Formats: sequence, structure tokens, C-alpha cells
Amino acid sequence: GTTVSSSTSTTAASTATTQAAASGGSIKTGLKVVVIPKVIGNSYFTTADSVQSGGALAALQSLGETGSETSGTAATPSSQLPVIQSAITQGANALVISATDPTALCPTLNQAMAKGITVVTYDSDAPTCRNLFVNQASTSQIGTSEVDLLAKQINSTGDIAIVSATASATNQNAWIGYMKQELTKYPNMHLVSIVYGNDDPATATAVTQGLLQQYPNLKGIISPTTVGIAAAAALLDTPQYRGKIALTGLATPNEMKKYVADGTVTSFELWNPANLGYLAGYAAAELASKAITNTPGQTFTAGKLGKYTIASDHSILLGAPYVFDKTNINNFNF
Amino acid sequence: MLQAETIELKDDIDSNRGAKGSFDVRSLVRWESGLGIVLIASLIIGTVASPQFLTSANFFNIGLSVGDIAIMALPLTLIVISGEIDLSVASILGLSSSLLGFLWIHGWPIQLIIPVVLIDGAILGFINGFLVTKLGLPSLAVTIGTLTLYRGIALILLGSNIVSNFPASYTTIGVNPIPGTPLPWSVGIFLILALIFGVVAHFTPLGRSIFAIGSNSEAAAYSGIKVKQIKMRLYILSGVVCSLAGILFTFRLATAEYDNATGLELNAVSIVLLAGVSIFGGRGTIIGVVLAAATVGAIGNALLLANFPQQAMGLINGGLLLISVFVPNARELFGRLRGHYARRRLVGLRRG
Amino acid sequence: MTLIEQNSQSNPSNSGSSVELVPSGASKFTSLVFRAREFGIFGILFIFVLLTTAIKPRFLAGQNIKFILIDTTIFALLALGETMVVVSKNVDLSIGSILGLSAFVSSNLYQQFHHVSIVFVFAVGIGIGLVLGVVNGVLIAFGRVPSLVVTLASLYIFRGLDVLIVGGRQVVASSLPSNFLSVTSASFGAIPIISIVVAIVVFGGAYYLKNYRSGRDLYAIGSSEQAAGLVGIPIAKRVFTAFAISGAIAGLAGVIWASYYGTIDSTAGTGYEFTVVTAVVVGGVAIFGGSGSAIGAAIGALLLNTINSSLYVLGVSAFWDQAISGLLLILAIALDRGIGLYLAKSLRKRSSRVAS
Amino acid sequence: MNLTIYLEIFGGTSLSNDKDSVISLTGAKKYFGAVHALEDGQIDLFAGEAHALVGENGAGKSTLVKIFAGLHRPDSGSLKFDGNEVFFNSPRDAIEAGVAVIYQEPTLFPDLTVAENIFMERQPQRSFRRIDYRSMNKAARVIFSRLEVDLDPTRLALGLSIAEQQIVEIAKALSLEARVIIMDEPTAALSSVEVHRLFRVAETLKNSGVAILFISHRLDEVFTLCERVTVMRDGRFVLTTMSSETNEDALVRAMVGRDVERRSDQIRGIDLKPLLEVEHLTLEGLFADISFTVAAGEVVALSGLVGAGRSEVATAIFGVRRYDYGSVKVGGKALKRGSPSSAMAAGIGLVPEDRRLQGLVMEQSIARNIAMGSFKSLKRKGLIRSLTETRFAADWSVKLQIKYGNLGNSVSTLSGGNQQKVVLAKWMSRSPKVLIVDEPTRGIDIGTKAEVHRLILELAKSGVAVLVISSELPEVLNLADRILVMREGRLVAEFDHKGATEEAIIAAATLSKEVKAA
Ligand SMILES: Nc1ncnc2c1ncn2[C@@H]1O[C@H](COP(=O)(O)OP(=O)(O)OP(=O)(O)O)[C@@H](O)[C@H]1O
Ligand SMILES: Nc1ncnc2c1ncn2[C@@H]1O[C@H](COP(=O)(O)OP(=O)(O)OP(=O)(O)O)[C@@H](O)[C@H]1O
Ligand SMILES: [Mg+2]
Ligand SMILES: [Mg+2]
Repeated sequence: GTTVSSSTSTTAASTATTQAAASGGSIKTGLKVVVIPKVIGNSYFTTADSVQSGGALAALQSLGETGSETSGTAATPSSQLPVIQSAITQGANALVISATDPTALCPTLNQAMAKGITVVTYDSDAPTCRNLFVNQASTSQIGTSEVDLLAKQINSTGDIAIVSATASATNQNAWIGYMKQELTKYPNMHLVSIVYGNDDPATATAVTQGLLQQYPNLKGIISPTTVGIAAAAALLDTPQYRGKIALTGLATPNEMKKYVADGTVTSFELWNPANLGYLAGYAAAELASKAITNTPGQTFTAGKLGKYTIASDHSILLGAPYVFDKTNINNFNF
Repeated sequence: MLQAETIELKDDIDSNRGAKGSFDVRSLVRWESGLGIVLIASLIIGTVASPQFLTSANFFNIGLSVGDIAIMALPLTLIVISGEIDLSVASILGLSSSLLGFLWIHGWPIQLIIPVVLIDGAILGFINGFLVTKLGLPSLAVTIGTLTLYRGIALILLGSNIVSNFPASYTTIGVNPIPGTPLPWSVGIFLILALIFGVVAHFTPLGRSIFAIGSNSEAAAYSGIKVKQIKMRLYILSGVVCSLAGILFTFRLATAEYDNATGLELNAVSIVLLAGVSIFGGRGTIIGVVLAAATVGAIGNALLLANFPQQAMGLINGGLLLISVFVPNARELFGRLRGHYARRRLVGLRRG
Repeated sequence: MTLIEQNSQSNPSNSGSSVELVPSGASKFTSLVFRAREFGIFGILFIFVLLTTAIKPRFLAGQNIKFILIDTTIFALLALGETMVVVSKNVDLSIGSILGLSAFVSSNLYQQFHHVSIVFVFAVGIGIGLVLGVVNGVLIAFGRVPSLVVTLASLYIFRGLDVLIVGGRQVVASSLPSNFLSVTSASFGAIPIISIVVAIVVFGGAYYLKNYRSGRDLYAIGSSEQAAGLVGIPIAKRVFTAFAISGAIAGLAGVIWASYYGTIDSTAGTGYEFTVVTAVVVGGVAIFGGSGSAIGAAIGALLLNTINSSLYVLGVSAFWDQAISGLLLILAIALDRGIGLYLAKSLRKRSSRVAS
Repeated sequence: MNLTIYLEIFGGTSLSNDKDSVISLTGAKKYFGAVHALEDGQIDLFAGEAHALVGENGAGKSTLVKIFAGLHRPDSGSLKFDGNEVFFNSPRDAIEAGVAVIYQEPTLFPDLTVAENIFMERQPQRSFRRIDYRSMNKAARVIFSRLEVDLDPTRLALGLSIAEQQIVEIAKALSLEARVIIMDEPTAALSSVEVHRLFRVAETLKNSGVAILFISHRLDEVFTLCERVTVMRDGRFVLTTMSSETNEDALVRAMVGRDVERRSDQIRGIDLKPLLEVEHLTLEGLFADISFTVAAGEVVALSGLVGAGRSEVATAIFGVRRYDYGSVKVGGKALKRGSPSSAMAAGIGLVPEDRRLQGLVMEQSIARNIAMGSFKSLKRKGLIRSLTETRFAADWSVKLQIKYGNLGNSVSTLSGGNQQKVVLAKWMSRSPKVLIVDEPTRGIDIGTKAEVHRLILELAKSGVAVLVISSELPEVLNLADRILVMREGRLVAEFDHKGATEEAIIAAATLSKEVKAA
């Protein structure tokens, strides 16, 4: 698996400290860092954040910080806000947050920054009110690569559809924008419909069923959300559809193992959420210790993950999304 | 004990109602002071859990987290006292928020949008009221229907749009307290509304009529109280107040989305029930609602500061709700269970 | 039933009386209206299917029927339990949370113990539902706390338990054995086997409610609690049982849910309570108790799913379908009320004409 | 009055009997808080015999019935069935012992069929303990044929007329195959034809050895059906006698405790200009073409059998029920249809029939209930203060001599008579021009009853137009200047005070087509 053993992370930490020292300052220990995923109890975020999986909290632990994970019970700004506020009240030094909304959290996050709290977003950005965004994969890259993946599976021809999360989901809407752009390169592929499964298995299943009926000639489905793709895969997992309708999107390997094995899904992609969290945790500690100054072009080494450069929009990119298929899926366990 | 017991069903129901529904000043006092004790207890727990709890910044946080729900709970309280229910409150909030965003991106000025949104709230409330009073449909079923309908209209209005470029002068209500106080704007408005609602409910003919309708709507009608008209007005009022909450919610989050406040109707209902308002109508106080809102906010915040797992918040909310209805009935429950067994032993004559 | 035999024997001696033993015209008429009430929504369903098929003939393709049936299966099952509760003038809002808890705990057994028997998994799911239903039942029937309040609280509490137990974990399809997944995927032609099984259960439930004294008791309690007490119906016991069964059914539905969706986290079944209450009401079960059947409720669930499906198939914008289903719900309630009023009025008119 | 006098007159309790008593009650006491519903209940029922129980309203007859039914547990006293001491802890116990009760108010399941209503909990079963609907319906038809009524067992109970509901109750009792059948005013809502049918059935039951307890306010029925009669007064057993050894006058004297006297004619300045004018009032299915007037200072009684539609007319005048055609005028001005508030603005008040459901908000305070009609006039600067409300209520409770512990207590703590006075206070405090009182003394003890009568007459004297609806003929004769009689939704007769007799009113109220034809 990809889980990092504690010994390696300790080594990584010490290397990081020396690296940081080289770039101008050292990482303080004992910082209070609060990790705030979109919602508590979601397996994707649990992987991204937890010590066991080597996520954000693992990075913070290895650096000697006090990290904690908390969030609301619904992935909405009104449920996330009180958590952010209480983190501010509790005197956090840094927040690592996946924003439930690009703008709604801004007044509060700005307030946090005004108090000198470092705000690092990960997974989902709030561009105007954070210090640094740790980007899992560039928005354009996810959009284009998913279209390309699907094109390969359907010979660049046929009707396709998208099963998204909620109609207002930030990431998904941005990716879909790039998908549409990328589709102009494939004149024989037609996007016939975008439906919303609201990240609820039952709704996602129902809307996907509707798609299959409404467009009998459908050749492919892209679902850039783990709940949507799982529902679609379960539906397509019948002899009637298997191999006839291609499915790709974003999913965790564990969710897709069965479908890749039986041929319902050929390939899909995702970044490693644990690495995403790890990088975000690391970057937050660096920033909060003023070990780095957040100037574009500056580089730092994030422990086991290696060297990263701060881009001009104050973001760092985890890397290209990883494509999972039959050949590699069994190497992963998350 | 057995001798004194009668088993007339009517009696049972009456005495049961008496326990829950009678206007007994002493029991009310006991209820509210009980809530007060819970509130004080949660304040103490909060203070122990975190030194930041008793800071004005934290009071602001507490207020912000319950402000809009508490505002929705006020008209809902009157509706429940009148013997009905409104589950569409959060959907009215969401639709008002969406309309606000929709009109804003279509270039309307905020000064014009606000009255339009409030009128829209009145219309949504009117629809509920029409279905309940004019068509005589059960309010529980009707407002489950409008809960879906209003949210659906919000989705039609805004679709996947997120509107967030509201002027900063409005959106500061989400971060800045009312000048000179630690209170967020929503709490300030809640307290003013609570005062008005409290006076209306407890010191005016209208208020007395609402209680009478909830206790016995037939007797109220026989006393010349315009039962349907009052219920209709309560629903319209609820619509207006919820759309006001929608405006506050939108500016607080600086965001209008179709799914704003989804699911908050249950939070509003549980504040109302926790306040000691009888689900059968006819009993409840506004001061209870204020205390219940404060308790819910304080407990939530204290648990947050104590790093209590947020996953378990549902347990706390549900548990509070259950305790609030169970405690007044506990004596009866045990009495009944005991009676049940006693009766078993004392079986009368059976025909062979 | 000695009395009846006696009476029928003694009847000839009374033969002077001019008693009509066939139903009079009035009652034939009203019983027709009544039957129409149950078949009314079947008619609406039929019209819907017909219209949609006329526009999109593929609507009736085997695969789509299968989809609609599977979805309906879960809701029809939940609606059976809800019907038992609603006819007794109560409501159970906690079924979505019970479903969620049962779905995770039962399917998670496969991750803990690899070779666990499928029967055991079902038993665990049903058992969890039963226990939670018993908790509801005790508080409502013996605690005399209104069911709306109790089940609203337990909606939160059971979901809270679920979230606590599940944490950030997830059961995924690849960890479930194929015989478990095939519980819902196996089909007989276009008809999923599980749907046939559930249909039998629903018919059985409806048959029980109609043909057994304890079933009729629930209707009697919902119709008039006072009168129920006077004829000696054990009210608390019956209401308690209804909640316990509703819980057990929600537990069973949870296992089926897990088998169908394959991916189970702590949100399974969120919001189902409103959908199920909607299905029950649309299916002609009076929200204030006393009348309605489990079959009507199941057809209500089928209607809701068919409407949703046809909105998708017809390509109605995803943005519109929620508003349309809300509107249809209100129409259904209003229609039901209208028929009820008409029925009451016609019964009264006719009876005043019949009376001397 | 002295009991022994009656014992001497009627031969007392020395009723030697060769039959065994099936069920008997002695020394039964039942208190509801301060209300002593039953002080000394005592009765013996014998197989094959009908036993009448008579007494004024509130004498405790229904309470006694409920003890037999297992609904009330007596505070003391003993209940014997076949000579054995028994406890009926629930209606089920009584039913299983073979005691069937037809309650004063029918209690049916509106959503279930007539046959199910009859056989609930005792439905015939077939294999696997399934309900046998076919034989259940058949059995119901057989019972109806015995009762000689044409009622479809498969129809819903919803919408049955009061009489039909009563028939279902009777059928229920018959189906029980009971050894004791108790009928609490079963004939109150029945037409004379239906009463005759019921009596024929009762005779058959008697012949098959059933013991019947029959309660009725119609003494002629008592003499037709019953071998034995027991009189109760104020919750106490007064006497039991064979009906062949007594007569109506004697029974009435025993019930009331004195000779029944007629009201001495009072001279009231009746303004003959009508104040309340009702014209062609019609509500389809309930009443039709009702026209009458009431002048200021006049007391008009609306009489008739239960179910004749009198209350419906009253509620239509007051506006809680909408009528279809016609008009209601007060002082020449027509009122808005279906609007109690406009009726109240015109000066109409209604003391409704059902105190608990319509007259009072039971869980609210006495003060609040008295003030309920006067909220608008009690407010100062838009607000009502509890103190104002309490003072107002205190004033009126003194005027009406209401006996209460604390005006802040809930009105349910009051006795029935005082509750009725609270309702009267609510309306009198509004100084109405027209007051409609529906069954003003139902369930009220004799002392309070007299006070209520005094209040009504005083109101009339002060120039109020009073419309009294009452099922008690003595009350009607005592109060009214004119008496209108309703039957099956129509006005059928009018008497003035002098011309009215009980017999004439009863004849007008009960005369039905069948009787005429027969
Ligand atoms: N549940 C109760 N609670 C309080 N008082 C009661 C209750 N039931 C009866 N009473 C009172 O007990 C007295 C006797 O009532 P009961 O119903 O037995 O009279 P009744 O002889 O049947 O009169 P009627 O002829 O009007 O039917 C009345 O004063 C009544 O108000
Ligand atoms: N539940 C009911 N269902 C159908 N019809 C009813 C019902 N209750 C009353 N009615 C009808 O309404 C009419 C009037 O009834 P109501 O009892 O009000 O008359 P009333 O003369 O006021 O008698 P009272 O006041 O003595 O009870 C009757 O025709 C009766 O059959
Ligand atoms: Mg009586
Ligand atoms: Mg009447």
C-alpha cells in the first residue's frame, strides 16, 4: 500500500527541517493546526487527513505540531462556519481547510488571516481568502484528462454524459467547464446531458438510470465525483451495459476494484488523497512558522513527497492525477 | 392506589393532556427554570472546557450559529401553539436566498430586492395557509410537499449558479457584531422579534386567540375567534420572517445558493419542542424559545470547543429533545407500566 | 360463532320481515367510490406510464422497468412499516436513520468476518431495526409521548449513532461477496427477484392488516382511540408492535439497500423519511389514521419512482424535477382530501334519504 | 323527603324474587375529585327481565353504567356476577363476562365498515385465524334483519345518522350474545317506529333469558318495556319497585324529590317587535325552511328529539356553520353568513350544546375562559394585562355565584354546573341582545339548574331575546313564552306558553309518517 510507516515519516521530517533551514527559517514545533475537511466522516477526507493513512495529521505529527481534525456534519458553509470560528477562538496558528464554498467562508477566513492565522486550503479552494492553496491536480488537467481517458475508451465517437455532484458544487462545475472546452477537440463526441446525483447514492443511481433510458445510444459517462461514479458503476455492472457504456471519472481505488476486475470500468483517475493532505499539512506548518514566505517561485521540500514550488497564484500542485487501471489498482488500498 | 385508579379511556386521555397541555403556571415556571438550569450547566461546562468560552468573540460565534434558525423558530412556535406545523420554513429560507441571488445577478438594487423577497416570503406562506385553512389539508403533509416544492423552485431559479458578489457593506453582518455589543445582527434581530412575538403571544387578544385555537379550536370558533383567518396570517407571517432569515443567511454567508439551509427545518422544530411548546398546540412560551435557542447554541459551541466529536452532535440534539418531552411524562410512564403489571395480577372474571 | 348459527336458524321464524340482504344502491355506489380511491392512484400511474411511453417508447424497456422496480422495492418495503404506523394515527420519522445504521453494520460484517453467512447478515440488519423500533415503541406507546416528537428525536439519535460507529469508514462493493450483491441484481426476466419477494411481503403485510384482528386493531385505533378503548383493544401493545415492526422492516430495507448500492457510508438513507411519508400519503393512507392500505402505499412508492424516472427519461431538466414532485405530492393530498369529502358528503346524503 | 315514605307507598324493596340475580351492584361510590357522581349506587338485574333506571340528568345513571362496563372502578362498593364478587378492570373484562353496553353517546369507528364496528375484536375467524368477512357481513345482516332495518353492513360508519349509529350500537350488543345488556338512553335518538322495533327485539332477548338494564327519560317507555324500575337521585339509590305497582306521577315525584310545579306566569314587558328574525333557513341534509322570530324580552324554546336538527339551526344562526339559503336578521339588519364575529358584533351570543368541546377551553384558566369573548374590549393600548382579565372575571363570577378555588386554575377543575356558569358568564359579560342557549342544564345538578333558569329569566327580563334549546320538557315548559317544535330538520309546530303540554310537544316531535300511515 501507500501508507507511510512511522519511521520513514520521521526521517522525512528531519530532512524537511534541514531543507527548510536552508531556505531561510526553521519550522516551529507545537503549532496548533486545525484541519477542517468539508464534512466530518467522509471516507475521502478521512484518508486525506488521518494519521493512519499518512495524511495531513501524519505530516503535522511528524513535524511536532498539535494537529486536530474537525468539521461540521453536513458539507455546507453554514455547518462548516461555526467550526472555523471556534478554531479561531481556540487560538489556532493555522487552518487547513477544504472550502465548502468558494466565497461563503471568506469573511470569516479573512478575519482569521487578519489575526495572523495561516489559512491553507486543500482539495477545494476559496481563492480570495487564503494564504495558499494545495491543489490536488490542476483544474484544467482534471477536466481535460477525463475527457481524454473516455475518448480513448470509446474511440472518440458517440454521445456522452456527465453525472456530477450537486448543481452548485464548485470543483465539479470548474472541471466540467474544462471538459466542455476539451470536448471541442473531439468533433464526434457529443455531451448530451449533465445530471446531478447530489452526492447521494440513491439520487445518483436514479439520475443515471434516467440517462440510460433517455439516451439509448449513450457511449460514455464521466462522473467527477466518487459517489456518482460508484452509483453509475453499480448500475452498469450488468451484462447488458458492461463494456458497452464506458465509465470514467474520479474514484478511490477501493470503490472501483470490483468494477475494474469485472470489466465495467477500464480506467479512472484520482490523486492520492493522503498525499494531498500530507502536503497541505506540511505547507501549513511551513507557512505558519514563517519558514517560507509564500512568494511565488519559492520552493520547499515536503518530507517524503519531495520538492514543491509555489505558483504565481499562491498555490502548489500535488501532481498529475493518477490513472488507475487493471494493472495497478491492486497496489493501492484506500 | 389501585382503588383510586379508573380506567376510563377518556379520563386517561384527559389526564394525559392535562399533564402535557394544561395551562398550569407552576409547571410552566418549572419548565423554563429547568431549561435555565440546563443553559447554566452548559455555560459552566463551556467555561471549564475552554477559557475562550466566556469571551465576547465566542458569544458572537454562538449567536451566529443559531441566529437564523432561532428566527425561523419564532413564527413556527406560534404555528405549533395554534395546533399546526410548518416544515417548509428552511425551504422558504432557501428560496428567498435564491431569489435574492437571482435578482442580484439580474442587476436589481438591493434596496428593491429586499422588499420583493419579503413579499415573496408572504406569498409562500400564503400558499401554505391556503392549503391548510381553505382546502383543509393536514399541515404536516402539506408542508412536507411545499418543503420539496419550494426547494425545487429555488433550484429552478439558481440552478448551478452560486451568487456571491454582494456588496461588502451587507456581507459584513457575517463577521461584525452590532456595534457596541458582542451580538451578531441575526441575534439582535432575533431578540427584537422575540420581544414582539412575546408581547403579541402573551399580552394581546391575538395571542390569547392563538392559544385558544391550539387548545380547542372548536371552542375558539364558538367564541367568535376567526380560526382560519388567524392560522392563515400565522403562515404568512412565518413566510415573511423566514424570508427575512433568508436575507440574513445570504448576507452572513455572502452566498446565495439553491441549497442554502437545507434540512434546517428539523433544527427549528427541535428548538420549538425543546422550548416546551406542546406539539398538540395550546401551550408554550416565547421566553422558552429564547432559552432553548441559547441552550442549543451554547451546548453546540461548548462541545465544539471541547473538541467533542461533531459526529455525535445528533445524539446530543436528539437526546435533549427526548428528555424535554420525556421528563414531564416520566411519572406517567412508570405509573402505566406498574399499572400494567398490577392489572395482570388482578385479572377479573373470565368467562369459561 | 354459535350466535350466528342460532340467528340464521331463528331467521326463518322472522321471515315476515322485508329485509333486503343485498346491498342497497347507495352502498354499492359508495363502495365503488371507495375502491376507486385505492385504484385511483393506480389509474394515475397507468396514465403516466402510457404518456411517457408514447413519447419515449424505451421507457418500457426491460432494463428501465428493472431499475424502477428495484428502487421501488426499498421504498415499498419501508412504506409497509410506515403504513402500519400511520393507520394507527402515528408517524415514524426515524426509518431513514434506522436504514442507515442497519445498512452499514450488517454489510460491514463482511469486512470483519469474511465468511459470514448471508442469512446471519440479514438477521443482524433486521435485529438492529427491531431493537431501534422497540425503543421508539416503548417511548410512544408506554411513555405516551407523541410519535412525531419521539421519532424526530430518534431520527437524530440513530443517525448520530450511525455516524459515530461508521466514522470515516466506508463499505465498498469490492469487499462484499457476490452472493450478497446478487440479492438485488438477480432477476427473473425484467423483474428483479428481490422485488418479487418484497411484493410478496407487502401483499402479506396488507393481507395481515386486512385479515387479522390485530391488524384491524391498528385501523380501529387510528379511527377512534376512544372507541378502541371501549371495545377492549390493547392500544399501547398494538402501537408498540407497529413501531417495532416498522423498525424491523427498516432494518431489512437497510440490508437490501446495502446490497443494491454496494457503497455504504454514514449517510445511507438520509432524508428517506419524507419520501416514505410522501409515498404513503400519495398511496391513499390517511395521514390522520384509520384508513389506507399497504398496497396503496406501495403503489404510491411505485408512482413516485415512476414519475421521477419518467421525468428523467423525458429529459425534463434536472432542475425542474424536484419542484414537479413537490407539486404532484400536494395535488395528490388535495385529490385524496377531495375524494374523502365527496365520499363523506355522499354517504351522509344517502343515509339521510335512507333513514325513514 | 324521607325514603321510608316511598318504601311504604310502593311496597319498598321487599320484592321477593324467585329468579337469581345475574349481576348486582351495592353501595357503589364514585367521586371525580369534588364531584360526587355516585354516592350510593345499588341495583340488581335478573335474567329474562328488563329493569329501568330513571333519574334526572346527572343523577348518576351513566356513571353506574360505566361501572358495569368496566370503565370506572368504584371507589367502594361491591359488584357481583352470578353471585360471585368480581372486578371489571377494563371494558374487555366486562365484555368477556357477557356484559354488553350501549353507551349514551355512540362510539363508532368512522373509517371502518358497519359490520366491523359490530364485531370489532370478536370478528368471526376461519382457517389460520383469518377474519371471515363473509360470515361477519352475513351475521351483521342477520342481526339487522332481526332489528328489521335495512343497513348495509359493508358500508362505512362514516356519515351514519345518529339513529343509524345507535342501531349499530344495538347490533353490537346483540352480537355479543350477552347475558346482560345495558342500554343508556338508546331511544333518545330513535323515531317511534325504530323504538317499537327495538322493543320487539328486547322482548325476544328477555324471552331468551337476557337481563336488560334500560335507561330512559321517557317514562311511557319504561312502563311498556320494563318489569322493574329503579329511581336514582343525586347519585343515590332511591327505590326499586315493580313497574306494575307504580305510575308516572309517583316516579317523577321520586326522581325530583318534590311535586313538579309549573312556572307561575310572569309578566315580562315583552316588546312584540321581533329582534331576531330567521327566514327560510336551509342547510341541505340537516334542516330546511326554518322561519321564526324572537322578540326582545321573550324566551322562545326550540324543542324536539335529539337529532332533530335544533343545534344545527343554532350554530347556523351564530355562524359557526354556514347555511345554504335563507337569512338571519338582528334588529332588521341581515347578518353575514358563516361569520360568528359578525353575529357577535350584532349582539348574538351562543351557549353551545357541548360544554367540554365547544364552550370551554378546558386547559386554560377560569379567568381566561370568562374573558374569552371580551378580549377586544379588555385591552388597553393594545395589550391585555392578566390583572384586568382576572378582575373582569372576578366581577362576573360574583354576579353568577361561580364557586371556584382560584381564577388562575384551569376551568377543568370546576364542577359541571360551575363550568356551565363560566360559559354563561362569557356571554353575559358581552351584554348580548340575543342569547341562544343550547341544552343549558345538561349534566347539571338540580340546585344549579334552578340558578341557571333564574339567570335566563333575568336576562329576558332585562330585554334580551332568548332562544332556549332543550331536550327536557319540564325545562322547556318552565322557561318558554313560546315553544317551537322541530322534527327531522323542519319546524312542525308552535305552542304558546299556555297551550303547551308535554304530551302535545312529544306528539309533534315524534309523529312520523309511518305512524300516521299505520
Ligand atoms: N368523568 C367525569 N368527571 C367529572 N365528573 C363527572 C364525570 N362523569 C360524570 N360526572 C358527573 O357526575 C354526575 C353524574 O353523571 P352521569 O353521567 O352519571 O349522569 P346521568 O344520570 O347519566 O345523567 P344524564 O341523564 O344526563 O345522562 C354529573 O354531575 C356529571 O357531571
Ligand atoms: N356524526 C354525524 N353524522 C351524520 N349526521 C349527523 C351526525 N351528527 C348529527 N347528524 C345529523 O344532524 C342532524 C341534527 O343533529 P343534532 O344532534 O345536532 O340535533 P339536535 O336537534 O340539536 O339534537 P340534540 O341537540 O338534542 O343532540 C340530524 O339529522 C343528525 O342525523
Ligand atoms: Mg347519562
Ligand atoms: Mg343539539
